Amino acid sequence: ANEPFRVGYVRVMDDAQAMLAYEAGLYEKYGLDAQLIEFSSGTDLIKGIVGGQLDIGVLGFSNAFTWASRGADLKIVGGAQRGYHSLVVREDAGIESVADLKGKNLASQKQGSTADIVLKGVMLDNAGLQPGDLNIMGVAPAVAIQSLVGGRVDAAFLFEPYDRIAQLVAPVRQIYEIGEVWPFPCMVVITSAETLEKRKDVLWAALDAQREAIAMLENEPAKAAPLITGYFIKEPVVKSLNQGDIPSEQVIEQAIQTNDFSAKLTDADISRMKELAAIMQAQGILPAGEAFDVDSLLDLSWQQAREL
Amino acid sequence: MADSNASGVASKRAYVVAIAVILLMWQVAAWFLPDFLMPDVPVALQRLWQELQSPAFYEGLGNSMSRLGAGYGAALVSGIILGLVGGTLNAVRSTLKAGIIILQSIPSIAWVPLFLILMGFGNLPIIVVVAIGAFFPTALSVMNATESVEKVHISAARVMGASKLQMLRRVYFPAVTPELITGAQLAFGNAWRALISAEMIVGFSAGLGKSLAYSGEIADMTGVMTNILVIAVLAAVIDQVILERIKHRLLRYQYL
Amino acid sequence: MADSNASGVASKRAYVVAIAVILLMWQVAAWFLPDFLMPDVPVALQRLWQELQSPAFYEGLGNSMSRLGAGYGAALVSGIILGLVGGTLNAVRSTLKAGIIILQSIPSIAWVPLFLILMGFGNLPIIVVVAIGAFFPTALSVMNATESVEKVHISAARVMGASKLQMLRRVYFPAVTPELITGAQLAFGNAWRALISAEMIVGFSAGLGKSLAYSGEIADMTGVMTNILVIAVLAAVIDQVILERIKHRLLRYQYL
Amino acid sequence: MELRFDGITKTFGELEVIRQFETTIRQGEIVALVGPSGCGKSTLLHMVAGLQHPSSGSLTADGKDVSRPSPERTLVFQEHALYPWMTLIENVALALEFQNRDKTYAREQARKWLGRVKLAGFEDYYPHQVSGGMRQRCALARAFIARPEVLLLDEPFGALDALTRMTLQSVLKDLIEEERPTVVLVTHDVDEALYLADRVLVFSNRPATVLQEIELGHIPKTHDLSAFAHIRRDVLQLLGIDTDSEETITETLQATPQATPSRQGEIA
Amino acid sequence: MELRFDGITKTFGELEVIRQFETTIRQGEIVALVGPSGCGKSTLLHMVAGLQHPSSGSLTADGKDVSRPSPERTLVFQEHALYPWMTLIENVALALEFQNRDKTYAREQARKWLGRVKLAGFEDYYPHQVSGGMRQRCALARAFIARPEVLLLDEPFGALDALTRMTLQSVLKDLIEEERPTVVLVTHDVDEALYLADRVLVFSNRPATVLQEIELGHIPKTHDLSAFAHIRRDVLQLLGIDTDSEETITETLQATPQATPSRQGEIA
Ligand SMILES: Nc1ncnc2c1ncn2[C@@H]1O[C@H](COP(=O)(O)OP(=O)(O)OP(=O)(O)O)[C@@H](O)[C@H]1O
Ligand SMILES: Nc1ncnc2c1ncn2[C@@H]1O[C@H](COP(=O)(O)OP(=O)(O)OP(=O)(O)O)[C@@H](O)[C@H]1O
Ligand SMILES: [Mg+2]
Ligand SMILES: [Mg+2]
Repeated sequence: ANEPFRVGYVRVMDDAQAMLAYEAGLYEKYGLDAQLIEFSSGTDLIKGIVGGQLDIGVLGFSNAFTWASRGADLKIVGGAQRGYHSLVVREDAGIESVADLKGKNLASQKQGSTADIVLKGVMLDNAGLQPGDLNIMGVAPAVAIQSLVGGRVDAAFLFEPYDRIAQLVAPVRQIYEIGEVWPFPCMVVITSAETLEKRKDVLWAALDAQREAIAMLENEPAKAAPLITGYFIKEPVVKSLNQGDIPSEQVIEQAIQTNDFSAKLTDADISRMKELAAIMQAQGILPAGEAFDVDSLLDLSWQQAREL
Repeated sequence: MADSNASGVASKRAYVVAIAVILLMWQVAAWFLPDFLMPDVPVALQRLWQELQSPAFYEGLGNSMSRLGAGYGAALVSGIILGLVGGTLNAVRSTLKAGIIILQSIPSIAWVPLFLILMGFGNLPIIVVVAIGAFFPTALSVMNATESVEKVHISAARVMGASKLQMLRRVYFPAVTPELITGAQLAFGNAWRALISAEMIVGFSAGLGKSLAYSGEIADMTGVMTNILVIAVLAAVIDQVILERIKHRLLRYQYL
Repeated sequence: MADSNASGVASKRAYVVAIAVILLMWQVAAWFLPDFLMPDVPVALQRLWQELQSPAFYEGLGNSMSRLGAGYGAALVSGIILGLVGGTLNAVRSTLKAGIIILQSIPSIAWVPLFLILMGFGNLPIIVVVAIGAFFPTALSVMNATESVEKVHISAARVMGASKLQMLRRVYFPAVTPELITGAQLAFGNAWRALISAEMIVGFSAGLGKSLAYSGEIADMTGVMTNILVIAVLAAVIDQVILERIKHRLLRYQYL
Repeated sequence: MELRFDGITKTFGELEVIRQFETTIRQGEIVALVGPSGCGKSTLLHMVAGLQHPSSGSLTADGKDVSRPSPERTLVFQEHALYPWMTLIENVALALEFQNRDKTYAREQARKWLGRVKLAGFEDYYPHQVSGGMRQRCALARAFIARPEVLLLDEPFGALDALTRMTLQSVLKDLIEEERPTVVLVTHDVDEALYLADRVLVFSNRPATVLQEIELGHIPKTHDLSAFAHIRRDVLQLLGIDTDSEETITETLQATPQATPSRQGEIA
Repeated sequence: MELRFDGITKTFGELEVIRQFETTIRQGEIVALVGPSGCGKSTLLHMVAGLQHPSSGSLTADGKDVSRPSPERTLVFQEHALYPWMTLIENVALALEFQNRDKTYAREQARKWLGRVKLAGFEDYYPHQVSGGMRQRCALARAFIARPEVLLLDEPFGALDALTRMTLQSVLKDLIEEERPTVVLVTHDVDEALYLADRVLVFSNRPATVLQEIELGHIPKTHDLSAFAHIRRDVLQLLGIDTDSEETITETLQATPQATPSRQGEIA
C-alpha cells in the first residue's frame, strides 16, 4: 500500500510543483498516497505544519523563520521556486518608476507574508520609500486585479499567474520584477523536525516526486499547463483587453515560463535567505538583536544525497 | 388553533412578499451596476441551481452543518447545566455572571488566531469558536431565569411536599424553558455568525464561509451572491422553521 | 439609592474576583503550554504596557473606534426611525418585519466580500458591515415595542386631548425607550463582533481586528493575547460602563 | 353636561355587545353600571369618552354628537394608566400640558390636586414607588385637574384590596361632592355602586340590556349600608348570587366549556 | 389538627414584624386574620406552612413542632400559584404526584375535585386560558385534593372582582363544610372574614399584635350580612375607616413621605 502523505499548498503558481506532482500522478509513482490540502496563505499553511496536521508544505521560507524564532521545530528541506513578484501599474497613473508610488494606492498581499516583506524591505527600500509614504492594502490577488480594472488602486504587487492575467485584462504594464533585480528562493519545502526524523524515506520520496514535477515545469510547460490550469482559471478563455479571447491554458503556460522553479537551494539562495532574515528583524517580525540562525533551520541532506 | 393557523398563513404571505421585494431591489441594483460588480438575479439563481447539483457543494454544506451542530449542541448542554447550577448557588452566582459578561464581550471570532495555533487545523478550532459564541447567551439566560423563578411557584411545590429532584424536574426546568429558548435562539444567531466568519478567516477545509470568502478572493461576484443566498436561506430555515417549531412544541401551552 | 450603590459595589467586587479567576486560569494554561503557544500573564501585560505607549496603537484604536461610532450611530438613528414608523403603520409592518428577519439571518460579515468590491478599500465597507450588524436588532426592538405600547397609555393620552406630535413625544417615545435600550445593547454586541471580524478579514488599514489577525499571522502569541485583552477590556467598558450608564440615566425611573 | 343615549347598539363583527340601550343621564347625576363580566360596560364608557363609536343609535352630550375624545369627558381606568416614566406630579400636570397650558401653571395646579387627594409629599415619586391605592388617588387627581364635565370611571378601584377600596371610595365621593361633574361609574362591587351612585343600572349578559334600574336619589350615605340591604340582595340575585340560601346558585357557572373563548374564560 | 402559637415573634433583620403572638386554633375552627397591609399576616401563614420559622416562641401542630412544610398543612396563594405549563388537571394531580401517588389515581382524583369546584369540562385548559375566578377554583381543588388537616389561605380571592369573589366564597364555604379542615384565612375584606370565619383576629400595624378578637361561633351565614353590621363597623373602625361620618379619617394616610419605603409604599 502507498504511504499516506499530507501536502499543504496555496493556490498560486509558486506552488505549481505540488499541484503538478499530484495531478500528473507523480506522488503515486513514488509510492505515496498524497492528500493535497489547500490553504489560503502561507501564514495559515505553516500552522498546519506546526500543529502536526501536515507532512510538508511548499511555501515562503519567511513563515518558517517567524515560527522558528518563537520556538517551533521546523526544517527547510528543499527549494521550490525563485521569487517572482512584479509591480504592475495602471497606464493612466503616471507611475514610471517605483519611486513614483509615493502617495499612491497599492494593492499587495497580506501584511506579514513573504511578498509583503520583500515589497517593503527590498523594492520600496531600494527606491528610498517608507511603507507610510504610500497606501498599501493587503487583498487577495484576484481582488487586486479587479481593483486595477476598476481604477480603485494605481498599482499592484503581484505574482503569477495573476501578474499575467492582470496584464491581459487591465490597462496596466509591468515596471518592476523582483526576480530580475533581487533573485531570492521565495518558496521552499518545509517540514517539521519530527516528520523529518520519523518519516525520512517518505519525505524524500515526496521530494523526488516534486523534483520530477519541477523538471516538467521547466522543460515541458506545454504539457504541464493543462494539468494545473483548473486550479487558477475556471473559464476556458481569458477575455483580454486588447488581444481578444486567449485560451486559459496558454495564459498558464506563459506564467509557468516566467517562473524559475528549482529543487535545489544554492549557496546564493541561502545567503539571500540570511539577508531577508535581517530585513525581517528590521521590520520587527523577527526578534531584534543577534543575527537569526538560518543554518540550523536547513536540512539539505536530500539534495546532497541526490547530488543536485 | 384556528387563530394561530390563520396568523401562520398571514406571516407566510409576509415572508413571500418580503423576499420578492428584496430580490427586486437586488435586480434593480444589478441593472445599474456593471455585471462584474453585481450579477442579475436569474444568473445567480442559475448558478445556485448548478451548485445544488455538485457534490462539492454538499461536502461544504455537510462540513459547516456538522461544525454548527457540534458547537451549538455542546454550548446548549453546557450552558443549561452551568445556568441551572449557577442560578441556584447564591455563593458563586455573581462572580460567575461577571465572568460570563467579561468573556462574552470578546467576540468569539477573536479567539480564532489563538485556537488555530493551540488546536491546529482540524474542525476543532471552528467548533470551539462556534460553541463559545453560543455558550454565553445560553448560560446567562438560563441563569437569569433560574434566579427569577417565581417564588410562589417554589413555595407551592414545597407546600405540596416536592422532593429536590421533583422540584428540579417539574418546577425549575419547565419554568426556565421560555427564557432558555429565547437564549437558545440568540445563541443560534451568535453561533451562525461565528461559524461563517471563522470559516471565512480560517481559510481551510470546505465550508459555506470558506466558499464565500473564496468567491470574494477570486472576485467572482456571482459566486458571492449565490453563497450569501445559501447562507441566508439556511439560517432563515433553521431559525424560523426548525427552532420556531421546537419552541412552539415546548411552549405549546403559551400558544393555545 | 443606598441600595443601588451597595449592589453596585457588590458587583464591582464580583467583577474583580471574576477577572482574577480568569487571569489565573490563563496563567495556569501558560505554565502547561510551551511559551510560543501561550505567553505568561505578566509578559502579556508588559507588552500591553508597551503598546499603550506607542502611537501606532492609538492610530489603530482610533480607526476602529471611529468605524464603530459611525456604523453604530448610523444604525441606531435609522433603526429608531424605521422602528417607530414600522410599528405604527399596520399596512407594512408584517412585511417589513419578515424582511428584517430574513436579512438579519445573513451574518453581516458575509457582506464583506461584496462590499469590498462594491465600495472599494476605504473605511466604508467596514462601517456598512458594522451598521448592518447593529441596524436589525435596533429596528426590530423599536418596532416590537411600538406595536405593544400599552393600549391604556394611548387611550389615556387621547382622552386627555393629546395631539399626534404630543402623543409621539410624550407617550410613544418614552414607552419604547426600555426596549430600545435592550435592543441597542444587543446591537452593540453585534456591531462589535462585526467590527472585529471585518477588520480581521479585510486585510488593510490599521485597527484592532487587523492587529489581532496580524499577530496571529506572524505567530506572535503574546501579541494575540494582548490584542484579545484590549478587545475584551474595551468592549466591557463600552457595554458595562458607558451603555449601562446611559441606560440608568434614561430609565432612571425604573431604578428608584 | 347631560348625556343622552338613544337606541345605542354596538357590535364587534359578529358579536353583538350592547343592544338598544336607552337612558338619559342628567347634569350632575351619578350613575353606576353593574353587570356580568364581558357584558359591554367598558365599551359603553369608551363610547362616551369618544374612544369608540356606536354601531347604531345616537349618543349626545348636551345635545351635541359625541364623536371624538375631549377633555370635557375624561376617563379613569382600572390600573396602569399612569405613565411609569413620569413622577406623580408630572403625570397629573400632563393633563393640562396636553391642553397646551403653561407648564408652570400646570405644575402648580398638579401640586394642588395631589394635595387634595392626600398625596402631598409624594409629588416626585414614580408610580411604581407608591402603593396601588396611591396610584389611583393620583389617577383621580389627573382626571379632576382638567375639571371635566363628565367623569367616567371604569372599575377604578377594582384592583385594590377591600380596605383601600373603601378609603378611596370616600375620597372619590368627597371630590364628586365638591366638583359636581356628571359621573358614570362601572363597577363589579354592588356596595360601591350603592355607596356612590344616585342611580344604579343592572345589566344582563351580552348583548347587554338593562335588567333593572334602581333610583336611590342623591342622599348622604356612609360605608354602613345596612339600610340598603334589600336592594343589595335584589341586585346580587339579578347577578346570579343568591344571598338567601346557604348555597350559591352555581349552575350559571357550569357553562359548557366549548362556549368558553380560548383566552380568558368569562365565567366565575 | 390543633395549632398553638406560643409567644411567636418574628423579625427580619432589624424589622420586627410580629410581636408575641399567642393563640390556639382548635381542630376544625375557621379563623380569619385581618389587618393593615405589611403587618405580617402572610408571614404568620408561612410560618404555619413551615416555609418560614419564628424568631422566637413556639408553634406546634397537634403538639408537634412545625419545622418544615408538609402536605398536612397546605397553603392557597393569592394568585399565579398554578403552574402555567400544566393544564388544570395536571396542576391538581401534581399535589398527589409529589406525594408519589400513582399517576392514574392522581388524575382520577384530580378530575373528581375539578368537578367539585365546578370545573368539569375545563380539565385540559391551561391556566391562562381561563378566568381568574376559575384559576382560584382550581387552586382550591389543588389544596383540597391532598385532604389537608390545616388549610391556610392567603387572600385567596384578593385579585378577583367583587362578584366573582362572592361566588368563590360560597364555593369555599361549601368545601370547608364538607371537608372540615382547620382553616386560617388572611383577608383584607371584612365581609369575607365575617362570612367565612368562626373567629376574627384584627391585627395592629407592624409589629403586629392582636387589637381585637371577635368570636362569631360556627353559625350558618349568607352573603346578606346586615345582622353583623355593628361588628363590621367596629372592625373597619379599628382599621382606620370610619363608617359613621361622611368623611373618612385619612390622617393615617398622610404618612410622612420619608417614612415610605422606596418600593411599594404601604399606605392606602
Ligand atoms: N375592540 C374589540 N374588538 C372585538 N371585541 C371586543 C372589543 N372590545 C371589547 N370586545 C368584546 O366585547 C365584549 C364586552 O367587552 P367590555 O370590555 O365592554 O366588557 P365589560 O363589561 O367591561 O367586561 P369586564 O367587566 O370584564 O370589564 C367582550 O366580550 C369583549 O370580548
Ligand atoms: N423575606 C423577607 N425579608 C425581609 N422582610 C420581609 C420578608 N418577608 C416579609 N418581609 C417584611 O415583613 C413585613 C410583613 O410582610 P407580610 O408579607 O407578612 O405582610 P402582610 O401582612 O401579608 O401584608 P399584605 O397585606 O400586604 O399581604 C413587610 O414589611 C415585609 O416587607
Ligand atoms: Mg370592563
Ligand atoms: Mg400578605
